[in-house]
Amino acid sequence: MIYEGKKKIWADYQKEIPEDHYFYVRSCIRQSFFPASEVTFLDITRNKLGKDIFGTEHHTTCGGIAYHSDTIPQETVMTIIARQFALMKKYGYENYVCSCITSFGLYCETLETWREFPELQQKIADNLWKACRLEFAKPKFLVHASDLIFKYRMQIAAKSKFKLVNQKTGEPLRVVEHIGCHYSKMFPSKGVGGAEYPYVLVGMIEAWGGQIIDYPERRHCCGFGFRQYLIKGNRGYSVSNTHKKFESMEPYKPDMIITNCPGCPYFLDRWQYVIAETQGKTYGQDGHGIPVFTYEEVAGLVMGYDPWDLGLQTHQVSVEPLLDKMGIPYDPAKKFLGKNGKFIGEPQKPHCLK
Amino acid sequence: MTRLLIAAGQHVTPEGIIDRYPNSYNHFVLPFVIGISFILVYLLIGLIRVLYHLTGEDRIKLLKSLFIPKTALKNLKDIFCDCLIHTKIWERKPLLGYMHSAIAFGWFMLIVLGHLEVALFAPRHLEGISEGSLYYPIFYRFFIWINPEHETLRGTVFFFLMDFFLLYVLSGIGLAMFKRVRSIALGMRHTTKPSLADRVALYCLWAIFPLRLLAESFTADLSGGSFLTKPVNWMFRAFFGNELNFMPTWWAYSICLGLFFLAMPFSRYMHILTEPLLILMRNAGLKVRKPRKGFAEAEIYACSSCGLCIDACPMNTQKKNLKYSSVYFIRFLRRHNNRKINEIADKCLMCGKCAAICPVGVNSPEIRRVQRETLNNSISYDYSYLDNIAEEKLTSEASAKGKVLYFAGCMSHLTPKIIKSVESLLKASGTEYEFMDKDSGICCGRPLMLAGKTEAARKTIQANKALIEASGCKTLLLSCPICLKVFKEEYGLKGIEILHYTQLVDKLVKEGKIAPQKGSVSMVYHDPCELGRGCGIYNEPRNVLSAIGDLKKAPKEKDESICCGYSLGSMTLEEKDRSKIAESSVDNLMAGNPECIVTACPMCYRAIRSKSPVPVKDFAEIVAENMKQ
Amino acid sequence: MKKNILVIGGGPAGLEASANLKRLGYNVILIEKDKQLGGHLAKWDRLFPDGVSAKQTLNALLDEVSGVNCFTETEVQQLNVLEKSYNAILSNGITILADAVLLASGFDLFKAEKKEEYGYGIYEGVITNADLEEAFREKKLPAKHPQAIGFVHCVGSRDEKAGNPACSKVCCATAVKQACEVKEVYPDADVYCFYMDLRMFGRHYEDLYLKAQKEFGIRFIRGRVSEVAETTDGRLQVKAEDTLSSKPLKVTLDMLVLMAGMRPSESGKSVGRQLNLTTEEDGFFSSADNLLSIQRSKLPGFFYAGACTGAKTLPDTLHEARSAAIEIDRYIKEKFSEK
Amino acid sequence: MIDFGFTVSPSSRINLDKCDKKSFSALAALEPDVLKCMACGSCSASCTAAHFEPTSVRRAILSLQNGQVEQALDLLKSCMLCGKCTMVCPRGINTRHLIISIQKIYGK
Repeated sequence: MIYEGKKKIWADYQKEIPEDHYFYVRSCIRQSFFPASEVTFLDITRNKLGKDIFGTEHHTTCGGIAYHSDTIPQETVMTIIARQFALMKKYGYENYVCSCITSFGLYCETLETWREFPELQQKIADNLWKACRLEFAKPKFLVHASDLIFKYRMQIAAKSKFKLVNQKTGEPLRVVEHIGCHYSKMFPSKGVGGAEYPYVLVGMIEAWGGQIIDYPERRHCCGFGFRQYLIKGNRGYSVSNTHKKFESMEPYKPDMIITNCPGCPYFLDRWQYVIAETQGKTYGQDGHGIPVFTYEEVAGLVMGYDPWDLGLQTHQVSVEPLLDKMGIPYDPAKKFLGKNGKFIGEPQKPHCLK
Repeated sequence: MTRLLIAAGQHVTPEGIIDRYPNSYNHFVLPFVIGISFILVYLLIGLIRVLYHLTGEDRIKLLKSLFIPKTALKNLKDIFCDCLIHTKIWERKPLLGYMHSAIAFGWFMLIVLGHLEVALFAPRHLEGISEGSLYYPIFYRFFIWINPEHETLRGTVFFFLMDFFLLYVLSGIGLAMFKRVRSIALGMRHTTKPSLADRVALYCLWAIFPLRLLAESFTADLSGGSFLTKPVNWMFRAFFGNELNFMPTWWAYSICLGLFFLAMPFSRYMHILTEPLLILMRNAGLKVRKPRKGFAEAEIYACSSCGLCIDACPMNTQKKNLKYSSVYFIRFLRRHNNRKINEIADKCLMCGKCAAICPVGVNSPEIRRVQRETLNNSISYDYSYLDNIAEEKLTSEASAKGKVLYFAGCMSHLTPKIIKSVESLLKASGTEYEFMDKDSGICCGRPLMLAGKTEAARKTIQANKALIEASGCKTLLLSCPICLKVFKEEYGLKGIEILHYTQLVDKLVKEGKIAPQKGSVSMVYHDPCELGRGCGIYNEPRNVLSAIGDLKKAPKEKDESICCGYSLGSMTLEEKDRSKIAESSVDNLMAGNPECIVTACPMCYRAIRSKSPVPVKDFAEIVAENMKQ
Repeated sequence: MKKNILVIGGGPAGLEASANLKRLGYNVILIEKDKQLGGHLAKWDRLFPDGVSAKQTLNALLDEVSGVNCFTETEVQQLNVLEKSYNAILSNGITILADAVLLASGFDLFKAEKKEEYGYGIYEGVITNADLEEAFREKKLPAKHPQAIGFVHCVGSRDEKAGNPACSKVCCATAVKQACEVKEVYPDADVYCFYMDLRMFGRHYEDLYLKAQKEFGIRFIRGRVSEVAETTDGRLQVKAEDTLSSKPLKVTLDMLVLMAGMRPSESGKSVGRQLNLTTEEDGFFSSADNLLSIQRSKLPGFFYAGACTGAKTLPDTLHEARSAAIEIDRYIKEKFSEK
Repeated sequence: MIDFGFTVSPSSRINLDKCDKKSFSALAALEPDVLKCMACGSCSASCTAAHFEPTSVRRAILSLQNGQVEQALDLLKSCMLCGKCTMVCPRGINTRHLIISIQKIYGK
């Protein structure tokens, strides 16, 4: 591996990310499965770093899941998106940050389509006026939430209490980064570092002390693939994809996986359970899985948040071995206590995944 | 002389016509006795082995055949013509024929006449045998001396005949020696490389008769002699005087005979003794079932290693292929050299020319095929799909009841011109026909048989047979000789006439249904191996072609025709070697500068066309082009 | 008085044209931007299809140009069209009044790092066709015997995303030649060629292909390599589709050679900009007529030879150089006999 | 083990690192012409058996190169050795004997 070569490519894919003042849009999947991640994002950016990140309860889904599952037409999804952008304008913002990669990809696709076909943009603007009486607008800067954390990575590192380093050995942790397909594969120039060697998560890992693993199937999809999962008959494809990735990364003995997409952490995490139960195979140490995190969770851990406040108890693959490696203190007794201190119930232990 | 004999411990009887009987035993006969005993025991064991390895069915078949008058007569005729006179060699190479018959027939006559002499002139010895005496004067001239004063006319005739046949044999031996030095003079470009046993036996054979001449000449004044032995006797006496010790020559003669018999089973000369057995088995209609046992063993030992097959083999247009000739195949079989056996077995084109010209009639291509069977028959295959086709076609295909059913075969589909021409001739003659494999067909099975996958071949044969029988056709017409052979030999289609298109066209012309137009174009006909040597069809195409143009003869034609090189028979021959054979085949056809070459096989058609300097036409094509309007 | 002809580019086309123009009695000024003459030929080791030495071939070309005014490390700074001639100001300060100009600016090799998925410049074992030629020339092949080596045809050719939909014409034969050469050095290695179509159009090229298959046992896989990654032990994992069996395929290699295609040369482009020369969609200069007069540009007195009008083999280039000399001679004779 | 109604499906990917190169070398030593195949498909196009069953020398060779032995044997098991492929092969490969050699080396 020639690091200089990668740096040359990263230099070609610089993305302009404004420092502050963003209109924030949540992700359907993330607020359901990893609600703490978005909360952490807002807490870090607003409270720890003092940024202006505006959120509103009036925004909706971007329509991406329905669009990629072939259930709504493109014009509909574009109108939904136009409404989101209009809300941004209405609240006085021109920088748009979204929490979801599917949304990010769809926004990029939509903006490119409007650029290529102005008549379609006009039609959508008309639709928007007819439906919502909102004024059509386009964001000046469109970024993904991971782009922002990437932007603030050094500020976070400066405030960090822990590093991505094995406290016992002093060795950097071996980290697999997994980028959501729709982040830059469709429009390499829209992602930090391009599509082939994206830098957005690599930059965070480097800044926080970890070591990147470059394994052969790093480009491969997590396996979600919308229809591949949503239709039960296709789920074999979905889990086979994930299986392929784990088989490929296994020899590198990763300590953790970090992702920037809503579906990826979910499937990389849950499918480890399904693989364990159907193939009898686990990929971590001593029968554990490889813990999978969102970038916000990792930022939170680095900054010293309580693991249970980050929602790590909702993961399928237990995170304790990693917390031990990083030297992060945690109270096992509090793992399944809710915010109000009440017991939220403990899931049944899987057969072979520890 | 008498003194000398007494010195040698001989006993002289002074009275009677046969008035001198030396002691009935002398040590010099020992080598001969040992040799002849060895060969007789060897032969007996060999015979038992061969018979043991025959299937029970074949054994009974063989036994029965001996008592069927027609077969018995043919046996006698074949043994006389093939073993003694060597008519087959005479037909091809007269000088070589003379050489063989001189040695074989001459020697045979010497033996027969010798025994007659014993019977006529020394009946005491015959009686002696019946009375339990062990002595029998094989070396008649040594043991039985005739008083010159008592020589009768009958005796003179015998002396003359014995000398005559001895001279006859000697002339053959002389030719044989000359042939060793210059084989080409006797019409052979290549001869076999002799093995050690071959050499021993050969030199013994060469020495036997000159030594016999010497020995008998030495004693000619005592035992009698004729125009050959007596002058030699006088000559010796003139040169060396009376002090001759003739014992060494009799010893040498006996030793040579003994050595010859000892070397015989390991040499090519075994054929002298085994050929009659082969003739009996062949005439009984036995088939090769195993490549080294039973009938095949009889064939192997009947091979005279003469090497005629070397020149005949079409592969031998390239020197590197000499080693694949049948004679070496048989030699390696005899020596159980499996690696070489398989290599040679796979290389052969199976054109059948070696078998056609073999003086002994060894069918080595068939042995090769069976040898391939040992390796390839067990290769797995899955022809279950053939059953489905048969089912589908049986129900869907139009019936050809009472009509001609045309089966073009795989290869003809690569030469659509042949198919088109055959169809146009059928139409022109008003023959009603159905085209069996117009869209698709099942392979006839012959290529599988040639590859030694006999079991697999049975499957395709079965599938095709079911289709043909269900069609109700009267005649099965084929345009590919490869198919023709297997349809004739293996299908057992009862009540269905199987014709090659050359046969059908010949028939149609004779019946006046097709009228060829006589033209002036000169042409030569190439006999496809499977059609000619394979099925014996030589004349039908020639009849028709003579009616179309000026049909020239090729130097080598009919059963001597040269394979086009692309025969499916060879498993391992490379493309460029095949192309060399095609060239030599074309060279032979072009000897008379014909304006066009005609053949009647899709494979030959393609091969010859690729090398011919003149247009190449298929038989049906040229007939279709030359019809009276 | 002898007429001045300016030849821009000292590769095979420029050299061969200069030699012929000199022979026709012109005063030839040959300029070359590099230190040495010869262009890409000077960087190559052996040439397809017969493996003759590139050095010897170049020397033969150089022998012919003795007596021609050669300026190396020189570029055209300014080029102006005058009424009947061209005025060129060179980077070495010399100004030339040329009666005709021949552009023989050739090609640049496609920058293989642009195909990011192949990891050129990122993975140690990934090299280009030019790197391999240099290794052969300098005898610097890796001493450690590789177990498996791959060649990727059409890198930056027949690839719209890489900006070049055209075939670069020489890569197939070069790849097969190099594959054989590599196999000669490492007879135990498995050698794979990943191709889309094998374009073995020239004389003896097909023989080369057959030799590669039969004598060297090189495996030809029909399918473009999709991505390259590094394995734990630092080898290269290559993914492609074997399109003949319609199945994805992966193989681990020690060396991967990218057959970088031909792109119009940057120095040629800068000359083109000064005269507003038109190019075709593939970026190469457009000739007056692609059948009848490939050597002529749309400007009178301005000619092309070699790969500046599209990918060409060495023999093609030399033919063009000779015919350009004839075209120039004809132009000069017609132009200056009018008076 | 739990039945989820779906599971990991086996990969259809050819892995050249894991394919049996020894047998193929043995085949190539016996039949050097096997290396000459340029995948033109003449053999399958003319094949008598291919009219009824998937049969292809070309694909069999490719399958062996890719280590898919079962598939290769499947593609040859219906062959009737009629020899048409040998006749039409532009590279002069003795396909007929090649088929037998493949079946002998890889069969059983």
